[in-house]
Amino acid sequence: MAGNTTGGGSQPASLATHERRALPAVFTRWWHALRELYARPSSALGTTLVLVFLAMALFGPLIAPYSATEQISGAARQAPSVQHLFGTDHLGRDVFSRVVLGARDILALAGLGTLFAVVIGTLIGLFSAYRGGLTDEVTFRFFDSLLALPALLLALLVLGVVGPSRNSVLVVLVIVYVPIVARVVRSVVLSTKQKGYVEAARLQGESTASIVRRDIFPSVTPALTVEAGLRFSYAIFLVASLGFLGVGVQPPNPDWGLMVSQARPYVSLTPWALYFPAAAIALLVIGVNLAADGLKRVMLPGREV
Amino acid sequence: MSDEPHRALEVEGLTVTYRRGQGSLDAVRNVSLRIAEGQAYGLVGESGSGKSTLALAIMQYLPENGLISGGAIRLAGQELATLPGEQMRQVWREQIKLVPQDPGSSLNPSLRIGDQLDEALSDGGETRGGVRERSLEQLRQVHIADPERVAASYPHQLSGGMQQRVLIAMALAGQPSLLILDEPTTNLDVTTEAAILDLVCELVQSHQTAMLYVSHNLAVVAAVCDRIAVLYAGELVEDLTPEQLRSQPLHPYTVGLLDSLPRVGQRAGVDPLLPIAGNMPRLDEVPAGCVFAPRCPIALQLCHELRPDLEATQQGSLVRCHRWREIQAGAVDLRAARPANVTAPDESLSGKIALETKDLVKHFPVRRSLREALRRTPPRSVHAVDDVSLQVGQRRTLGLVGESGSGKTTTARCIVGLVERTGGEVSLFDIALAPGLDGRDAAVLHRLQMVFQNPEEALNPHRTVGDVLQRSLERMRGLGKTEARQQAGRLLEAVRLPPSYLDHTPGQLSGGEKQRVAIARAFASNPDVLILDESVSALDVSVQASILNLLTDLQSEQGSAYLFISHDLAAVSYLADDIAVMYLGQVVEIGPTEQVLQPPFHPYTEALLSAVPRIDAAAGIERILLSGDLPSAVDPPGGCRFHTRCPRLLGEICRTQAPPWQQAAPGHRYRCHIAPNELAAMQSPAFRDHITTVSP
Amino acid sequence: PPPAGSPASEPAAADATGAPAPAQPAASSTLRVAMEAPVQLDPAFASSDSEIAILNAVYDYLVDVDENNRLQPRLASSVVASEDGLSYTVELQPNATFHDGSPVTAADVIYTFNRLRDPEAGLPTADLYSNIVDIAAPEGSDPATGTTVVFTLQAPDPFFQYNLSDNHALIVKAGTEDPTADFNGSGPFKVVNYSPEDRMELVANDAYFIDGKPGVDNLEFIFFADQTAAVDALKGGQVDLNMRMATPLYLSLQGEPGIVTSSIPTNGFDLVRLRADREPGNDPRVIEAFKLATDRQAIFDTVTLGLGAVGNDSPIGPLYADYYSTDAVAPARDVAKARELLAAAGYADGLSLDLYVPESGDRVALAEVLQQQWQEAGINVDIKSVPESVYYGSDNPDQNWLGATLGITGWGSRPYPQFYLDVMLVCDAKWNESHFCDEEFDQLATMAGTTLDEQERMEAYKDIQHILIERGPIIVPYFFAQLGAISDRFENFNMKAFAGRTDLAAITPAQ
Amino acid sequence: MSRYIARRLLFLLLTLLLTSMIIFVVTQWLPGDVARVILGREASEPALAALRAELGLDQPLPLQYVSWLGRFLTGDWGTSYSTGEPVRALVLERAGNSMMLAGLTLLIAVPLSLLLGVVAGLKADKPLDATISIGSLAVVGLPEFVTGLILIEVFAFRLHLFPANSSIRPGTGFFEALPQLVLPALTATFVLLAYVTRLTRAGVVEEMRQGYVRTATLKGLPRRTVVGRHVLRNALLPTITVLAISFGWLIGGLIVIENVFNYPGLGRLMTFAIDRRDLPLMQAITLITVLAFALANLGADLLYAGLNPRIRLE
Ligand SMILES: Nc1ncnc2c1ncn2[C@@H]1O[C@H](COP(=O)(O)OP(=O)(O)OP(=O)(O)O)[C@@H](O)[C@H]1O
Ligand SMILES: Nc1ncnc2c1ncn2[C@@H]1O[C@H](COP(=O)(O)OP(=O)(O)OP(=O)(O)O)[C@@H](O)[C@H]1O
Ligand SMILES: [Mg+2]
Ligand SMILES: [Mg+2]
Repeated sequence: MAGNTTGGGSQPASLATHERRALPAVFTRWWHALRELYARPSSALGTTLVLVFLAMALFGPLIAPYSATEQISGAARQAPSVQHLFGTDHLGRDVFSRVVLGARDILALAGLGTLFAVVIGTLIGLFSAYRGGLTDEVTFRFFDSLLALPALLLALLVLGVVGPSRNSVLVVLVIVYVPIVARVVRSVVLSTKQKGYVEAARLQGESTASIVRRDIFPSVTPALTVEAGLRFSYAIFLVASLGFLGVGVQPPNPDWGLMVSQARPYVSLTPWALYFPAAAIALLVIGVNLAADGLKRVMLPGREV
Repeated sequence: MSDEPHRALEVEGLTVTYRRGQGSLDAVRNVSLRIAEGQAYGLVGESGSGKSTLALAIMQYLPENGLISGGAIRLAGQELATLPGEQMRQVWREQIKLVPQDPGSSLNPSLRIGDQLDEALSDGGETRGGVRERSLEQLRQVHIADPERVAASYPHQLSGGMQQRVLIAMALAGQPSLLILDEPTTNLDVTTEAAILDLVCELVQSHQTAMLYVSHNLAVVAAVCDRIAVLYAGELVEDLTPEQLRSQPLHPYTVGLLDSLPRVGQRAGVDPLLPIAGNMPRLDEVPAGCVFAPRCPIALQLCHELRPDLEATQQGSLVRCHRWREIQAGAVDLRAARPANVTAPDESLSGKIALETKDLVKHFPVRRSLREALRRTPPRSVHAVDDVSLQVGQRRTLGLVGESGSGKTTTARCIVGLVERTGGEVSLFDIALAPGLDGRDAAVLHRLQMVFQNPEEALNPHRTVGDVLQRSLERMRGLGKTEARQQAGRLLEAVRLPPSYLDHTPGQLSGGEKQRVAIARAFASNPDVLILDESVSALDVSVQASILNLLTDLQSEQGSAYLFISHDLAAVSYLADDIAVMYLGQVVEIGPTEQVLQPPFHPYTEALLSAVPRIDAAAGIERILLSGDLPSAVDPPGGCRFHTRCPRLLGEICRTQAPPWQQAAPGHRYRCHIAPNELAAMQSPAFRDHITTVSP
Repeated sequence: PPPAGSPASEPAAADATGAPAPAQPAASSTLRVAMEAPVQLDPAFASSDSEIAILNAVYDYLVDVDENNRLQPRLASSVVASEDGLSYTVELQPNATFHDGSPVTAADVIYTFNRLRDPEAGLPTADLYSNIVDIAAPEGSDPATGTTVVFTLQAPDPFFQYNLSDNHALIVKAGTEDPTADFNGSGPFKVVNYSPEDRMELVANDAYFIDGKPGVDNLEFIFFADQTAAVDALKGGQVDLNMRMATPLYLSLQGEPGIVTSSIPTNGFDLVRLRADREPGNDPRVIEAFKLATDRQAIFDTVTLGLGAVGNDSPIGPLYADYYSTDAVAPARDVAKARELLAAAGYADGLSLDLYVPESGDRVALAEVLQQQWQEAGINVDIKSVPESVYYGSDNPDQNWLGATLGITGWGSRPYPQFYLDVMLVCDAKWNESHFCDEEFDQLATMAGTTLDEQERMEAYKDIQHILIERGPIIVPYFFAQLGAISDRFENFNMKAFAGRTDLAAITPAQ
Repeated sequence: MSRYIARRLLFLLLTLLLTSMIIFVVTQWLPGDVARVILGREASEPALAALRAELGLDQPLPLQYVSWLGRFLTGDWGTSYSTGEPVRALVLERAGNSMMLAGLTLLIAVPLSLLLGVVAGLKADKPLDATISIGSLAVVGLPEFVTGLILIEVFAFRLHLFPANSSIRPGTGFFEALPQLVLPALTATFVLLAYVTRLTRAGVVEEMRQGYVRTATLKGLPRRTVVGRHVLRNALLPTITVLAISFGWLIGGLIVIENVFNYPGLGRLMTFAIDRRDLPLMQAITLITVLAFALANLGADLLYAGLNPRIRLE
């Protein structure tokens, strides 16, 4: 270290230290963020819930005593017991296993949908808003029109067109959320565009791509992270609602919304098959919301909305 | 007790602590103050020294994480900390009032001014009409010409100056026994600031109210107050009268603040500013000895080890310094101890014109409403810049001054191409420049750079200083990565920052440091012309001074020409060889600095000049107050654009005819109907005397 | 004569349109029936239970079929077949009138059936009635006033009377262009108000020609999109009658105070069918493997919860007592053998297919159970559950019911089995969704459909069952029961296998 | 202000036009043969072709759009494929019903969530705040179909307070329908509650930090005046916009809720239309919904502008 500061040292060495320092820096950032999240009871609760569900998604097969689709013969419609913590459903599937294994599904689906929407929305928002002009105007008019359609309605229409499947749900999430994400990004870009350092870069003849990537994008990330968290929680809800309406993920997937919807006619026979997945949805939504709130505090300090 | 004047406020050993994360910091430590009835007390110090904290502690209104952890605050003998809520409200209602720093956010945006005032005045027993009558009276008292209109307005419809007046009117409502003003003029134009200062002085005299006036500008405080307390890093370091401040300040920090303040006519090459080196310590790791020791030019070993006490001098001032006696005796020269490596500008190279604008025009179209469009009302536009012709000689500095909204920034942005001009020409060493950035090639771009006003936005917060500089060097000088990195170190050195800063992110830098990096970045391409738009205005006086000096140094090292933009005539005159004064989109006066600062001046220049706050209570300079606000640039007044506010209005001719250019001296012109000799006769000769006294 | 206890006066009608049900005076009774919203109310096009239920209340069939599939007179007081089986003489009820007061005559019957069989009009019944050569009033009688109609057939049809009772064969007034314009039927109830997708309100037809019917003064159909909501409404007392519901909902109503449940066996079934004309179904070993991989009893237990009957891969169910063969039994489940067969057919590594399922009834649950059972034999299916409108209406030939390789189709109960063979299993059957084509089968089916010898027909049907069990590309895992529940404030509720044909006019308030 | 309104109206029209285009194209893309749906699975091919021609389904899409839009604007919303009835009367009647439900929902949800939001905002980071925010999230986290189920079980079957079912007769007035509206409205309230509460809370917290609150407090005003007169006025402004947005949520929520309670509103009609590929009905419902949503947004914007002098006096 000391050698490095005097006389500049050899370049590769200094680059290497740079790298080495950068890696833990990321970790410490996350560690720091996590600690801040745990500084408050509500966001601590939210983060814990999210982490629990995340663990379920990752280690589900290790936790779940049965597979999600196994119809245990002779064990249909059993009330919760030691064998079947959450009971079994009308076909004799273990509800606990299905709830646990369903976590991966919903997290992956809502997560991927959010991710795609965020990536696409960010790209559109960044370039369109930075360039400005007519294309920007037209793009966002179009997005406004999409936003004028209530999300669930739009989702139903789109799913009607592309047919129900896991991929369709992804498509729907993207279509429904890209305009929203793009709008958020755009608003940040429009304010960042005016900043001195962006103008300085322009004065130095930087290319648009480089300015967008190096100067504008980093300012978008906090708002984007927060928005992504928010979108994620809505995505969970939307996926569940679509599952319930039977136009989303297909049976026999342990999709929570689908489970609730399938258990509904059986509510007087197997209430547990309905209430446990419903509770899982609620807890995850609560968790993501509270965690997103906390994330907002960490990422956008001093801003409440 | 009996022979002392009655105390309005006593602060005894006050310590204020902020909780921050796990730890805590003492933002104010063991501060004692006594303000007598009718006394105006000034509180100065750099940003972060704890001024607002002290003010809010006195108000018993600290942020949630703040806590008075020691000492006592007594208002007219009554301890405030122990007052129950209801009584404290009574005290707020009747006895102490605060005029906050930011007038914009201190008024409720969705309530009419009148209603907000009524609220402060009403005590419940009166009719609405009666209260409103008193509100209007209150507005008149702060020289608001049209109180009915203002009372019916919403805050956003008023200018900053007017908002500040409203807040002052509000504060004066209950005839308070103590008035605290926290930087009431910091964000205002010089002309507005001057008017507010006059108002405050007048009110204090007529009301016999005790006042605590907080500012970071010694000149302002000296102009208003009977006594001045200097705060540094949460500690009171000196407590003295304005006379003592002028004649013999004893604390090195006070002296540093004084020497950082440019006076009108002071020139960089001749009489450089002597800024305080270094930064204020972080309050959570205050040094063990004298808090100022790390930055003190005359600090001894003792100073680093032992905290000095606040001692009283024979003259009745208080000072916290181990060496005050030596300073008083003249045994140490505070100024000599500091290096002032300012080199005189090299006049020989001047001659060639580096940057020239001819009849530069920029009009921003105003959007027409649907109705207007249908009625075919001709489109209107903001006349932001009208026929501005400027020349900046090689290696020379042209200063551009004017009130907010006069078009300075727009001029600069047109020149660099961030805004496309509506008309006129811009050329760089005889190369005609395209209006927009896209039309200019890289070589030209690199020869013309700009440093922006707001240091907070000058640097990408997500990149290290090294990244920023390296990128510019790679881009503009075509250097390789390794070479760029080395050069980046050199650039930092050039702006007097240690090379370790290469790894810092902007978040770790102070405002002044950020601005230095921004300057370094602009210098990465060795520009021929550098435009500085209010680049020092947002900074503390001491930081401002050091950047001004840096700019002078860099100019002599690199030979760039500067277009230096500021609303502060003192700063401009310090740096500029020539000055152009702008009013409402037009240049109204232009010429060499010495000439422009001497009568005859354009009446507007005269007003600007008189508004500059001065330490030395301006021997005989009468303040020229401009009435009203800057008119709208959408429909600029006909004839002379200044006629609506001109103190030397001739009459009809000013309203109808555009004034001609008058030649005051060779190279010195102004736009006015009044001939040079007549004008000179009207103007205070004190100006000339004053200016000549400072420039040898 | 009007039904007892119900004065033939205006107020009853006015009442039905106005105040909500609970506010009705005790003297007037209203039966509120929960139903899926109808799409078509033109008798010629109607097909769903709710459509038929409504139309059956407004119009009349010539002959009706009772709960036990026996023919009953309705608008026809008698139907007499000629010796050669080529002509049928129908005598109408003399005092039957349409709601507009005009009498029901031979002309109306002729008009109705001519409309139904007109090949130009493209109605679904055109095929059914293609055997009819002529419909006319007997020589010398004026159809406009007479009440006798003669149907002349090309070939003998042992089931012709059942055909007369086809769901679409509701008698409309001669010359009616759009039957939905004023619902001018001759049936037990008159339409007072129709609010599409929401409800239909009817009042008793006081001039109805059957004594003692209808049993209630007002009839109201309330449409539900959601079966659970309908059952909740029944529990909560907002409707009185609910038919055709999912099995678990039915079970949840059992033991509910104030509600009488009823369940009757039907010949309706869910048909799991694999296309036999393309891979993999064109290999008989694959078909056999599917059959061997399926455990029908387990499906019956979990999906229909033991209501109805276990199926045997043939549409001829136990309900057709004499036609049903008790010794034709689908082979027991044998996963190992199924695997072997698949391997022999070249699917040693398993077989992957999409299974198209309309999301109604218990079909999705059936698909899930099948998926699990088949998986053990190496048949992996992806369930594609789609709305019925897509399953039956999709223009993508690989996804609709006639084109998909593997699908589940619901088939309603019919009074006689020949129908299934003719429309779905013979080579050129219109809805041969499994694309089954078997010479021996076709011969047997044609013979059974035309012979007048009952014994011969019974034999043919038994052979057909053996063929289908052995090589038919279809699995019939169960015959579902028809499930209904009614508030105990009513009685005389006799549900029929096809719920829509239930005689609502027979229901009376409980004593 | 008038200029502001004019501009907003122009944008509204533009948005509606674009949205109508999207709706039209998307609905046309829906799989499923309309003719087949109308005539049933037993219909013959010539009959189907004839019907397609009659419905104009064999024409190019842009032409169909233009003629559809033209007819729509002149009040001819077409005839429902599935019921054969004119669409307009049907849709308007159901829209009226949905409005009643939405109205009652807003009547319950707005004051309740504002109250909760303000209380939470004033007690920010205190236990009460956490209770409110977690509690309101818990009810929003439960899908409508579950809350609906629970409410029916409790209020209809256990307590016998309200009917389990909301199939009101056509033409039932608001007060007459009230008992049947309560449960669905409560369910819908839960959809909105958390959202509005949280944003109101955020608004209050944000405004409490503003300089003018200090000014007002230091005038010696009692806290309730500071909050009531100064803070709420500004804090509730953004809530207006939020309410308009949540109106969109409400519409989405109603699709599910109306089915669960069998309430004859637009949402139930929409599922009916989607199930039956009833394009004219779908298009009309969607457009009417979008119009309502857009008008709500416009109304909110205007109200916002009207209450916010910064925009009003622009
Ligand atoms: N709420 C707070 N929590 C923690 N630290 C604070 C808080 N407010 C101020 N400080 C810190 O206390 C110190 C003094 O701040 P204060 O605002 O009183 O300074 P000031 O002299 O008024 O500065 P300025 O000229 O910038 O207004 C600073 O270091 C600041 O960072
Ligand atoms: N993009 C723009 N569109 C419309 N009007 C503008 C625009 N930029 C500036 N103006 C107007 O042009 C006039 C001159 O503004 P400019 O920013 O150049 O003044 P300035 O002297 O730099 O003021 P300040 O001291 O406040 O920075 C003002 O009236 C301003 O409102
Ligand atoms: Mg301050
Ligand atoms: Mg400017």
